[in-house]
Amino acid sequence: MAVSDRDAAVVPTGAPAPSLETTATTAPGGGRPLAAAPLRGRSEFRYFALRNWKFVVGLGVVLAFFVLALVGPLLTDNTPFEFSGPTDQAPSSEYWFGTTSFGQDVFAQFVYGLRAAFLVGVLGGGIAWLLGAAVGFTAGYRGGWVDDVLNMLTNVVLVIPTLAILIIVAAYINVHSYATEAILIGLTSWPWAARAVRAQTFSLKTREFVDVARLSGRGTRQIITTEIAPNMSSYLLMMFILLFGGAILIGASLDFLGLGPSASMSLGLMMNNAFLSSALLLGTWWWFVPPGLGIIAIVGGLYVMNVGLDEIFNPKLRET
Amino acid sequence: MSLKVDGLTVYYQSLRGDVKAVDGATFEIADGEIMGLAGESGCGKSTLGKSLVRMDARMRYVDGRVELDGKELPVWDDRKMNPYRFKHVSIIPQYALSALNPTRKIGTMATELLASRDIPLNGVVDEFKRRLKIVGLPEDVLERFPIELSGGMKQRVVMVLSSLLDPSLLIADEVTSALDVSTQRAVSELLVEFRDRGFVKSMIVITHDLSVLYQIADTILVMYAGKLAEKAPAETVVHAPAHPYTRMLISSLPEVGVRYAEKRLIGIPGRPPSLLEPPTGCRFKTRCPLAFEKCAEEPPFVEVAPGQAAACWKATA
Amino acid sequence: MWRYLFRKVSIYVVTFVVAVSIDWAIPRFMPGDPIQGLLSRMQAQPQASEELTSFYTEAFGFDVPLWKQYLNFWAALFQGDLGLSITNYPIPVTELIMGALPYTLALLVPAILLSFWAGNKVGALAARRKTLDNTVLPMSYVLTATPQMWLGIILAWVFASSLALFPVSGAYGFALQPEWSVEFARSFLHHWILPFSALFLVAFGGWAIGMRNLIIYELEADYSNYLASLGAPTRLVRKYAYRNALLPQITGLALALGAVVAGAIVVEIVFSYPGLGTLTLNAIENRDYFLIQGIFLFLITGVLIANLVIDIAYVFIDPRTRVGMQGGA
Amino acid sequence: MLEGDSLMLNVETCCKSYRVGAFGGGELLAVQNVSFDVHPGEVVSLIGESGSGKSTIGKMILRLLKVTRGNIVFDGVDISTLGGRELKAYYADVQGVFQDPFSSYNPIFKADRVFTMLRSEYFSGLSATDWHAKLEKSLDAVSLNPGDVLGKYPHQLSGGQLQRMLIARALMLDIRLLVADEIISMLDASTRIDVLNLLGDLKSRGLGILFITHDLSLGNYISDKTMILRRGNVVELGATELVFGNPVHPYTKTLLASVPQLHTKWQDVDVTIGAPPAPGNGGGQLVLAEGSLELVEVEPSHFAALDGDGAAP
Repeated sequence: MAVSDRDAAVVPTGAPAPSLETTATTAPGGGRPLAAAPLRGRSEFRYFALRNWKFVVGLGVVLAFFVLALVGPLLTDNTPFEFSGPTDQAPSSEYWFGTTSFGQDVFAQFVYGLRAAFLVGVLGGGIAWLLGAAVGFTAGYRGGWVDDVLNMLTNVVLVIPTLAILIIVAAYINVHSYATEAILIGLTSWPWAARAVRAQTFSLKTREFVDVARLSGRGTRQIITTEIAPNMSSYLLMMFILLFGGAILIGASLDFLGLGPSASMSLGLMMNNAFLSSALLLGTWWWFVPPGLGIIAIVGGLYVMNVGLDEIFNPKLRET
Repeated sequence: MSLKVDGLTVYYQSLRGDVKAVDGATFEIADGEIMGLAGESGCGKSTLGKSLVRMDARMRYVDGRVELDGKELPVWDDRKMNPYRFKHVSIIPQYALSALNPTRKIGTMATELLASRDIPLNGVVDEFKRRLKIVGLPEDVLERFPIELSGGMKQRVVMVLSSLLDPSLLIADEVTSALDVSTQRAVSELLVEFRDRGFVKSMIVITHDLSVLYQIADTILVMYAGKLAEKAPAETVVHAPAHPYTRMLISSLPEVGVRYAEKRLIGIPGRPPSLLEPPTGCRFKTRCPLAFEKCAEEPPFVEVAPGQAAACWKATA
Repeated sequence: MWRYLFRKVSIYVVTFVVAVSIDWAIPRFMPGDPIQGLLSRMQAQPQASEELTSFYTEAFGFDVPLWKQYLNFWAALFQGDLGLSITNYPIPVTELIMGALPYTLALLVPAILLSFWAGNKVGALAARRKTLDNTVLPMSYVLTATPQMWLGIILAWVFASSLALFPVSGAYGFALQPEWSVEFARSFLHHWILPFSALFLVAFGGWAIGMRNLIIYELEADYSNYLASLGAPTRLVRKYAYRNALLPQITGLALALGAVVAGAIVVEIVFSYPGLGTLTLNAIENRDYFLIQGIFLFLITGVLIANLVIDIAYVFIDPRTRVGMQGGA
Repeated sequence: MLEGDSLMLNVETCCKSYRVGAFGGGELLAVQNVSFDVHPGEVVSLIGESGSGKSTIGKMILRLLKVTRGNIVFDGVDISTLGGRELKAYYADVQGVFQDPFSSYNPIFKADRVFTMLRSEYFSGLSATDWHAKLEKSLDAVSLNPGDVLGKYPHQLSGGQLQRMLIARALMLDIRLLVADEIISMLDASTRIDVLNLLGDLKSRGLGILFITHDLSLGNYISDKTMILRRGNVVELGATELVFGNPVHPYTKTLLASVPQLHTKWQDVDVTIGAPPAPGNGGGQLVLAEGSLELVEVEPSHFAALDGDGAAP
């Protein structure tokens, strides 16, 4: 346990070396423990952001697909499930992405699927983000038995494979909407975020400005929200992006397994339909290629954007 | 002359431009000399010390020559510098407490390092053990991981390792700052012992603490805002400083025995200039009570008394 | 060190208890009556329905008080009794799972280990080397963002359906029976390559990115600078940095297990590979609850055991866990 | 102990222990049975090396850490009993300034935030003009020019300016006790003495100051009373001139012998103090409880510990 008495005669400037606890907080797929120093002012952020191709490209791709998800459905008269045309037709000027074995418009399926992906990503990632931040801040700032209990809870949820628990839950309750699916994903994918926030909070709360705030009569909640959280804003942003991408991937797996809503279209469900209808053998690639590419574009865009952000906030990572 | 530095200029690259951290440093160190390098934070003393061994990624060599034992040191070329490091010029870094690989035993790390430099191990390892004993460490620290050692112990291990190959020049960068008072004295005295035993020929001890230098250094070089201010024997710097900055600095230091109620010390008003765009002329002029018109011109760093050099028009006149 | 392991093990024990409790609680406390839900889905005949209801009630053990149901559940668990499969009645769930398990392990274990090894090597090579970094890194991002099932579908489409280099489904040829023979082994490997590649590639990307970033941090660390100041060749500096960067990656390995297992489930489905994934899909489609619950418990137990193995390995690799918190500045 | 009516802060056999180990099995004693008091207009120095518990004592007085055993009494009230509103009132009397000026300011906000925070908590009734007048008055008291420091980010200011601002912040509350925890150890030599002098000026205005430091010369310069701590224990306590002029405890002697001085070499100090230099690893870490030390009066207003090491006063 951390002994908060630091009597060192001269403390060398610079962050303390990460303890074992801190190094353990690795984002799945992200790898490196998140650590970020606040940038000074917004203009400095803008300066580096616009010069970082990873950030610009990632953000651009994500925004482009977001716009497509918004306006896409307006570009077509067809709806995803409607048997509107000829079957198994390759992409053409009429059916931009071709049609399925049932004569459904793949483009319509794709753009509605994008909507579902963004919904699940933002909502699921958002819920996980809120839970992770709440648990992390509380455990890190309070310490003591509160921390012990929350830490145990975090570790338990952390080692249970998310998909396994989702399978069993989704098998019993019928998932009717993407909101339900997103909530389930959010409720199970927060632990690494909580650990990351906890470790950061631990180190930030030993900073003296927290003591100054306490000596100014500030309460715990105020200190967390106005002193600690703002110092982690870059960190919290990156965490959200990773959770966002992760939620999309988990959602796609669930939908592919047929555990998602069956009454509205998603990218995972497209793959499921294509697979079950032997699109592979029929060679109707336009059916199963777009949903995967869509996911890669959004999630990959988010990840690349995140790395860009990381380089913006951590000068050490910038390539010289 | 062991070390000859002539017009060394090294900049630090930052987001806002070059920080002119060391500007035209010219000085010499004699064989067997322990030179203290003092100054406030940001005056360039650490940059000067590091640039003699290894420039880090953000440091940029601009100008100047460095000669060690009559041979030129290629300080501007990281790769060409490698053969000199450790063997001829070595450093005890500021971060000595975290300088050891946390997942390697001290002994393993040392032998791997020596092997990588193609240094035959047989004699050196015994010498390593012998010197560990001299600094008061048991032989079995070789079998331990850095986490098993206290701060003072790690500091000593790094001291012994850095000087193991009897370099001509050893740079000790803030070696006592992170230590407690009692350890501080022991470590400082070890530096002198290293010189006395001939483990190193000459030494640069970088610190912000003039009183430590007074205890162990033969000469003291004071830097201010990237420039050399004064170099003289330690006694002279403390008792008869020539540069107004040195004088004011010395008289602002409290000592055991000096008390507020009896003798009120005063500091130097103002703060050092930014080294991004340092002022022309003397860099101390805005804080100097003696400043006059001529200070708009840069004062040369010249001998003002035998063995005493300073960069001040008033001291020269 | 023992305290470290004790803490870890206690977490796993609690996790196991929680997982078992969830497994027990979900059919009992989820909204709606699971049996009625089951029957309505099976669209059973009215008279069969009554029979089935009593069958399920008994099978779930709903006819005794809750606390007793809970204890019974544990007791059955310790006897290895996870109930009977509904679709494959009356084969015990355990038997079905044990039959599928070797195939899943054959995919998972090599995929996890090889991707970890290769990803770390490549990531370390790429760090601070411009050209490599600019090719490996973008490729790795794309790979980590790829859903495994989709990569599986693409591989199957390109290499199996189109080029006919590999079989499109199954774990071995139709004519064969599992046995220790060269012929079977060859057929097995042939079937194994594609699903393995799908799992391997996605995981590889993640490890490469992680290592690339971690090693940059290590190369900036004080001990790296010190080595370089003493003239150590880049080779030694990178070697040390690599070893130290590997430590958080190993912790990451434990955390990533769940994701890899999830990947294996969906990839198996794509290739109709007779492992736990395909079993899961069948169970979901047929609402074979006992089977789903059994697979759930197996997956979690597997992940917990793997976690424990990693923790023990970690103790051997990182001296700091062995030494504890003594010393230090 | 002394004149009861002027007593302000009284620390009575105060202990702080931390639980260590996975489930809090062990106990680590950071401070053991420390007692002392501070009067108005008095500067008391707490001197010790790392792990001596000096900062812990400061934090307990500021209620940033809980006292494990013993009491801290301010104006006759045990501060551990203070609840929300009373605690706020306590902070109007007692404030702290810490070691690292840059860490004392939230780096992403402007430095004035330390003042505005105070305004919203304590002076919300004050009009803007009154507030500014008050602010300028306290900045003036620490010799800062409002135009130089207001509206800037911490990194645009020097360490000395930042520490002065924190002292000004404390002065706005008309405090009576200031806990100054290593406040000048990170400042540059040329400016630190001015901050130290500032403390001296405040003392003459009646402020009580607890000056925590590892640097004996600083403690000697500024304080009336000195307390030497080692591993959470008081080893020597008394009027500053007595503790420094006639050190009794071997640890105090070791410390004095180890301090680098600017005009006397170590060898000469050894002769005058008559203590062997420290065998290297002196102060060191916190240790598990070994029983606290008993203080004996060696001369009027000078106490020293009877040590387990056989150090008789």
